[in-house]
Amino acid sequence: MAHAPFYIHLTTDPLDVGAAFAFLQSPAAGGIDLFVGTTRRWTGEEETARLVYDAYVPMAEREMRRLAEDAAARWPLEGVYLVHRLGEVPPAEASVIVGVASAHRAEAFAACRYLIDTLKKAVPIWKREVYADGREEWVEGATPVPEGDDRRA
Amino acid sequence: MAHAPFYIHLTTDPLDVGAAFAFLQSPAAGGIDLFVGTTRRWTGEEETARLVYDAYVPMAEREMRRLAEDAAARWPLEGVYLVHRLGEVPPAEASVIVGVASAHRAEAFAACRYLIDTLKKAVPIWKREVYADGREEWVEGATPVPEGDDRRA
Amino acid sequence: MAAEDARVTVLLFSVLSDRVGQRVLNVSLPAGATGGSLLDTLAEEYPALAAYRAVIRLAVNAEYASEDVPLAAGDEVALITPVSGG
Amino acid sequence: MAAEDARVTVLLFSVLSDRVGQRVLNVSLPAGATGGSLLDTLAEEYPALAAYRAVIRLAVNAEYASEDVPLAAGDEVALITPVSGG
Repeated sequence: MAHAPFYIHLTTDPLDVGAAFAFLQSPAAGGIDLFVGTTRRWTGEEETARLVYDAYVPMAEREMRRLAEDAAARWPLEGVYLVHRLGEVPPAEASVIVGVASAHRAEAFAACRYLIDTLKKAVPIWKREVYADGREEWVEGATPVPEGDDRRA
Repeated sequence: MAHAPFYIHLTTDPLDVGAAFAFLQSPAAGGIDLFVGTTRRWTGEEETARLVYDAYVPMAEREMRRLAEDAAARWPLEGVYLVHRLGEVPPAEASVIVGVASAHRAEAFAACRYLIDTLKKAVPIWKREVYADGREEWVEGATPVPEGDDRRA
Repeated sequence: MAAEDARVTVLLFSVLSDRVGQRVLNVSLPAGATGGSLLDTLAEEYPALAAYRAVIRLAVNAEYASEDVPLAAGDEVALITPVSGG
Repeated sequence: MAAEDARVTVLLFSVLSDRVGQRVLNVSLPAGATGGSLLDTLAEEYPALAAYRAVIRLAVNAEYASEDVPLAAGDEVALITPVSGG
């Protein structure tokens, strides 16, 4: 492979979906699936002004790398791109990009879905909702499941 | 919605994944799934020099629009982006981008998978493999299933 | 050409256009012609098409159609072999 | 500080750092301390933490750990409330 198969990063900068695709491009890949989580303005009647993300950065990066390794052990992957934004993320902007390259699309879809689902359960990142009326609250999340436990399940 | 919800296009130009994401960004979306089909150099021991795509362009665009409408009727979507490249596509370059925005990720993944699977069965586009040794052949594809038949199934 | 004849445009793609060496055929049909009778006529004239007859689906004016579809003057009939986009 | 005491660094994030008003606590532990006994100590000192005790998972030196994990001087202990990334 021309470049390293994993790209794992946390950043306060805006995310770049084109760069994610460029990283995953490979002559061994036939299908690349990119999931991008974005800040949604409305949840029912609640208006979100922005999300603000906090993380335990070195552990989050380590857990993200472990997720990538785990996905690559489960499916034949040609590359994994996992980037999460920290700090403020306004509506319509990306908070997370999960990208997977594989020879065939079924594996790309399955691994991508697995990675975003597991990232939301296992990686020490937290979001705070800041509402348009000024209220703020930390989102009640998932009790963290170490990815290692998942593997034994 | 700030822009039209569907973008349907056939082009001989290289595809732009960043532009696909930008089109799909919306304050109503929480999850965007982008599937990108790329030319794979190796299939077993066969080396592909490039793929060459032919299409019945006006019908292909009409069928792609119908697929987008069908997906939007099945899932609550905030946008659909369907672009297929025609002519020569070298290894690692994108031949198709299927992008879907939805409030939640489950719907984005499901609709994206449905769209690429159905596009491959129903849309009058054909690929020719040009091998590194100079042989060429049209890929034996799926007997086209009109999307309307799918709907009744 | 008899007054009842109808001229239709037949579009070929992919392997069919390669085998026949053309992408467009102009065909004159008798009154009452259908998609199926057009395919029969073409299979006689172009043996290369006969081999694909079983897997060809018809589209008339850019919509999939069954072989019993009646054809009218000016129709654009596409011969769709198994597709392989993506 | 007794010779047996061990100093560990406790990291707080998200709702815990908001409630306590700090992101880092330096805590001195007696010999034989575990993750669980550290949580007990902290819950007494910081009532805001007590309310979350049931949902906190521990990480020691950036790896998830159970409450019976023994702690040593210099360990970095993170208190992980239910995560909500993505």
